[in-house]
Amino acid sequence: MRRLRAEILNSRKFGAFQSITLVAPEIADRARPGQFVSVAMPEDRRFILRRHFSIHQASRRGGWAGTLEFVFDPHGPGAEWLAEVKAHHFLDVIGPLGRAFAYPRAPSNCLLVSEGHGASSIFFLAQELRARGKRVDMVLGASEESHLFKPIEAKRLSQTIIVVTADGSVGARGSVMDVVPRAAQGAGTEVIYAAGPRPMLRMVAEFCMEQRIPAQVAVEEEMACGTGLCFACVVPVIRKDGSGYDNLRACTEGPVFNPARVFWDRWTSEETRAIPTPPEGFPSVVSSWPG
Amino acid sequence: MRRLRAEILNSRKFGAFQSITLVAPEIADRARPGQFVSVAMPEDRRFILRRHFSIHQASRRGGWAGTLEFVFDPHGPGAEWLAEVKAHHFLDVIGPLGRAFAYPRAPSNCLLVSEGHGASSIFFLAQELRARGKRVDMVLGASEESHLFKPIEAKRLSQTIIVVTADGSVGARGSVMDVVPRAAQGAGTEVIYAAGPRPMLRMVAEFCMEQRIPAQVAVEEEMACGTGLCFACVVPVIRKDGSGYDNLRACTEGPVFNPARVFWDRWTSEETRAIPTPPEGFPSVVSSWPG
Amino acid sequence: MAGVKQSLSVDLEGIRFASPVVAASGCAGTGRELAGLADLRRLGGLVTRTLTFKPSRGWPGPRVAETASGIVTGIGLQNAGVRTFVAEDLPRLARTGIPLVASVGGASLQAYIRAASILRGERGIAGLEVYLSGPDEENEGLPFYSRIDRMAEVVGAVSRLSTVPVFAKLPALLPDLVPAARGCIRAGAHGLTLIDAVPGMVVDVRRLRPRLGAVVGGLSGPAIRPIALAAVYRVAQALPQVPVMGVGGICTAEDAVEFLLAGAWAVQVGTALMVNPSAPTEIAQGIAQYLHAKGLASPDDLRQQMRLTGERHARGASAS
Amino acid sequence: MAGVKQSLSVDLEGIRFASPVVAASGCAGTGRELAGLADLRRLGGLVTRTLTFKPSRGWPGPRVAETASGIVTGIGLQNAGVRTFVAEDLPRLARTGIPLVASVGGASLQAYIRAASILRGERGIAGLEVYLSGPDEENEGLPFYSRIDRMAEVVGAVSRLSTVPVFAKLPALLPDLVPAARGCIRAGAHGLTLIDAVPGMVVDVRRLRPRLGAVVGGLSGPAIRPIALAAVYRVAQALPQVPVMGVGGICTAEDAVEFLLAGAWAVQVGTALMVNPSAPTEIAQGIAQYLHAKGLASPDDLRQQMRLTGERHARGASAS
Ligand SMILES: Cc1cc2nc3c(=O)[nH]c(=O)nc-3n(C[C@H](O)[C@H](O)[C@H](O)COP(=O)(O)OP(=O)(O)OC[C@H]3O[C@@H](n4cnc5c(N)ncnc54)[C@H](O)[C@@H]3O)c2cc1C
Ligand SMILES: Cc1cc2nc3c(=O)[nH]c(=O)nc-3n(C[C@H](O)[C@H](O)[C@H](O)COP(=O)(O)OP(=O)(O)OC[C@H]3O[C@@H](n4cnc5c(N)ncnc54)[C@H](O)[C@@H]3O)c2cc1C
Ligand SMILES: Cc1cc2nc3c(=O)[nH]c(=O)nc-3n(C[C@H](O)[C@H](O)[C@H](O)COP(=O)(O)O)c2cc1C
Ligand SMILES: Cc1cc2nc3c(=O)[nH]c(=O)nc-3n(C[C@H](O)[C@H](O)[C@H](O)COP(=O)(O)O)c2cc1C
Ligand code: FES
Ligand code: FES
Repeated sequence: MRRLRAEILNSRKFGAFQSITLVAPEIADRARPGQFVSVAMPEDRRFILRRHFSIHQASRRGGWAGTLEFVFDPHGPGAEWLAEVKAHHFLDVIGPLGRAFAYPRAPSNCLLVSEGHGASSIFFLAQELRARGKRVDMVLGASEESHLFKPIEAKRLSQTIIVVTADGSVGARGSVMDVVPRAAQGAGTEVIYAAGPRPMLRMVAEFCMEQRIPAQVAVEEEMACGTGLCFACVVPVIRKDGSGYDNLRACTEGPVFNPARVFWDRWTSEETRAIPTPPEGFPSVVSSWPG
Repeated sequence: MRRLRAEILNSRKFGAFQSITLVAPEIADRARPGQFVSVAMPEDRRFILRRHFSIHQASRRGGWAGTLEFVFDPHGPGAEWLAEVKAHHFLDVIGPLGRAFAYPRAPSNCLLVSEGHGASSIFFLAQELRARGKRVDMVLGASEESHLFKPIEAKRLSQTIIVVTADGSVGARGSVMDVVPRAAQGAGTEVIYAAGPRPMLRMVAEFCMEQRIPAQVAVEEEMACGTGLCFACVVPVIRKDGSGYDNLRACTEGPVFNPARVFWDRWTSEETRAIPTPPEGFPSVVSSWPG
Repeated sequence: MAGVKQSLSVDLEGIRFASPVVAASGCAGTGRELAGLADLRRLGGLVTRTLTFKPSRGWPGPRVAETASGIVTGIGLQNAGVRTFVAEDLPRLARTGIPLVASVGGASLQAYIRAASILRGERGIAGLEVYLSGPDEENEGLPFYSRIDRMAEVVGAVSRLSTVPVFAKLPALLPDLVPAARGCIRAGAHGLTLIDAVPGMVVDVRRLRPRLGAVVGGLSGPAIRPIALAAVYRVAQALPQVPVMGVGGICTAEDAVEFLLAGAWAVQVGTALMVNPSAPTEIAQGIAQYLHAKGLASPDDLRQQMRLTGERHARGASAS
Repeated sequence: MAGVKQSLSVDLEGIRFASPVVAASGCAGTGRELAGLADLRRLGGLVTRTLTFKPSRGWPGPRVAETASGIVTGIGLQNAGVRTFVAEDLPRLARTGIPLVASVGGASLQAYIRAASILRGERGIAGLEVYLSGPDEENEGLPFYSRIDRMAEVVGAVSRLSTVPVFAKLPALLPDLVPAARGCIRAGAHGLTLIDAVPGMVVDVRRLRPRLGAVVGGLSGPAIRPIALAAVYRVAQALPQVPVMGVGGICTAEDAVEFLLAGAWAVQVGTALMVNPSAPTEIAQGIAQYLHAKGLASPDDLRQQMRLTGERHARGASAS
């Protein structure tokens, strides 16, 4: 994990997304698929937290050696600001952060499932898997065409690819889970990797558990530090021995988790309680508790 | 007083200053010397208050009809941001604000004294006085050359001019008060107008009172609304009948005041009291009082 | 969504605001200033600056210092006294036709009673708001809110002699707001205003001195919004039947909706008026659009919404 | 200015910080994380996250929401328990050689005593900080700080069994901090930490629900700086002999100097660490430059400066 002032080599739009390529050798050399970087916001702004983005490309050799690419969807103040920063300006970047996807040891058939910007890390993973001689198939989902992530490049990276959009503007109409079973069967899938919104990850996880297919998912959770200091970004993960669960930091023990061990009921539940259940380890009488 | 989205016609640097010219007919038509405008800051910034600037030029007729110019010294976040805004962008502007300088009825000799950006409104005043057939003489002061306000134009506007800088980098070395008496005598001054830092205004005021020369000064006081809502910008002014004083709003009853009635001891005192004297009208026991 | 007949008006114990967006105390001037910048008649209502029996010149300057997403002000309730207000400002304000809430302050129980008595029965005054952040002569100059019994005494006395609904304005600076809120209601208040500016300070490191003549002033603006929201939420949870006006850092319709969802019956806008004189109108329009999008008829409906989402939601699924 | 021999070190009741800039509780991790980003040894000191006798998983997520110039967090003191801390984290942290202050929390007097007993005499622990914002089982789950007597009981018990200086960490949310501060000192605390995060809330208007799993969390960051500064100033004015660590929104050296001028003996940095891991080092350097510019020898000298400018200054004249 390094922090540096990284020059923007270029910043360009594709579809709804913005792609930024940085000169960041210290990060690029170490970066692996599933890891992410954090970018500082300008000091005079109202929004103060760093923003976090999966690493989409990290070139160790060749003409692009030492460069790093991330891709995002400028929908809020931070990402909108970032999308406006011009080439040759510098960003305060920390990375690579978090645990990467693990590669299967034996040669195996890998199905890579993603939705929206989740595809960013999945493309990086696809490359690395192929470089290791694995078969890669893809299911690529999006809300609509402009949020569909580089379908042409996806074809280049994978044996077979199925595209789905919620509005049917391109590919099949529906959600990725409508096609994952078919894709897995057709490709003789042995390992599944997924990145995208929580409900989608949960459905993929449940499918993998039924089918006993080993899997890894990359999650997103609100982060403050991104470096393990604050415990803001926790995901409830069931212990190996099944004796309850622990809240693990997505930025440090994650963002890649084994979906079979994520405590989905708890993590995806968003009950709004007037008075929430108190932190475990504390009494049930909690009338107020900051911090 | 109007509020409008005004287009920047141009923005340019001179010396340490930045000058912005706006297309703002509704304001320009009403603007008079001593009045000011307020400019809104961008919404995503940490600093939220509008910034206030004296009107330097307001053209009612001719090629520049409907335009308005203000000049400032970009030394803090707000002014620095403003100095970066390019031509043809729009600003949220309110104006003209405050009471203008009053013109002498009889034909008279006017000495205009200013320091630093205080000269901005003084130049506007000089024009209007000359258009009314008054004699204008000037004392123009600054910390050093780059903060000296358009000396060439000043010569054009006035019968005689004396330039002083604190470091002697141009004109005489010293402060404006070193030369005001001489200037006043030489020009047979009947009225004095002044704008600039508080200590300088106070010295000019004391000189005018001794010499019984009628005068007007334009003050600056920290403002929140600039429109009379909040009573943040008050200046202590002694009542006509001498029965005590009132805190008058610089943005509404000012920024131009009769220096003979400003309660200088109170306004320029900055005693730091661990527990300050309570607001008048309230008990002397005040251990804490927000708002 | 069509079909739902929509209205922005709210009723707080008989005070009928045409929109739930009210100008906060001390931030809307005397009615003269905003003219030309904003149409006062489009305000839901207006709370006057705090009026005291005796005139007050307020604190020496400087009276405002800017801070991150907020301002610290030390005005010191400068006002010409309640009598002058009634004679000079009230007629002009009354002409706008919007409900006026008069804020009353004082340094002793007597002072409150005197001020309130002068306002008693004044036509054009729809309600009173009791300012409780001032120093209490009878309690070592500590703020009235530092003792629930003192708050109750003052609020009770004002309520007894008032012919219009009375709102107690509470600070955020209490370990637990609920007992204080209950105390004020039991004493006779009809509703509550939450929150007053939060004590704050800024130091000038160049000049080695406090920026404000008052040394400690009140922090307001977006910086305090989450504090105000938590205060409103807690009181509304405990006293759902009590009308609460939420105030603190509200600049946009979205900010206002946060307060209405948290349990406020109406909102007040202070600091935002300094920056954007037409903020209240824009906020009211935005609330109307939000209600329309959610298919709701009135701001009152929002109060129920957060409690209604008791069941589990899949993350990422939008509620609308 | 040359000639003045300068040192940044400060002594708080025997805890000697090499610089007055300390990492705030809950914001510096376990010592493992910052490695590679910042050199822990360049911190003046480090306050551990609050440790409880029993392990705590903390609040369900989401645990952070951004707000204007601040963040609202609801972590809920997630920690593996004080025993695990001593076994796993303490050795690593101790190796840095900087003074460690262990923050202790609990839901009952017993819980505090148990936690403090385990830390008693542990080498490498230079001081204790008593967290008082948690719920008090024996007082309807209200925070300990809501009753001075309860604070005093807890602080007293911890102080009696501690072999190192004890700091009581107070919230801003008290009508008058001074009696609370006195209460803690009388009970045996050697110093105070001001302030803890301020209760705050953010509502998601799209999803019609609170943004945090905890519903109400703690507001921190630049937004609360003026509130923290006022708290430090008031307590320092009343208790000038008591060492106070100021904390709240400190991001730059100028921010830190404001606190030292207001009366703090040292400062803590929390939220700024999330954004800029080397903030403490940069702040310490900036303080050194400021001291040099003012011709002062030590951070302690700043504490006197504001009182010293009692005489009149002409406005606009710079003090340096
Ligand atoms: C490990 C990780 C990897 C990510 N990778 C990508 C990526 O490759 N491409 C991409 O477009 N986005 C990615 N995100 C989401 C991205 O961080 C947010 O969309 C971004 O911070 C939005 O900032 P904003 O100011 O534009 O939006 P706002 O919604 O205004 O942000 C407000 C706050 O919420 C947080 N936030 C908003 N959305 C998310 C989210 N989905 N997950 C976590 N925190 C969020 C922000 O960080 C910020 O603190 C990733 C998030 C994480 C945690
Ligand atoms: C009636 C009036 C007319 C003015 N005319 C001019 C002008 O023509 N040219 C010019 O350069 N400046 C002028 N000023 C001062 C100008 O408003 C400030 O310099 C400017 O706001 C600085 O903003 P900032 O963010 O760059 O600086 P900062 O120092 O960061 O501002 C912080 C806060 O302090 C306030 N402030 C700072 N300096 C002053 C000051 N001298 N007087 C009042 N408030 C201040 C700002 O408005 C802001 O609220 C005028 C001020 C007033 C009240
Ligand atoms: C300049 C100014 C003056 C104020 N004067 C008063 C007052 O006289 N009485 C009062 O009860 N509140 C007063 N307040 C507090 C506001 O009414 C409001 O409670 C607080 O500012 C928080 O709201 P805001 O963030 O929208 O400003 C004042 C606030 C400001 C900024
Ligand atoms: C993520 C986070 C976790 C915190 N955890 C604790 C804690 O465990 N114990 C404690 O006393 N304070 C805790 N705090 C409060 C900080 O120590 C500090 O008092 C507060 O954040 C204000 O300082 P700041 O604005 O510099 O962050 C926490 C704050 C944050 C942001
Ligand atoms: S975001 Fe701070 S620990 Fe993960
Ligand atoms: S700045 Fe608000 S009244 Fe003058």
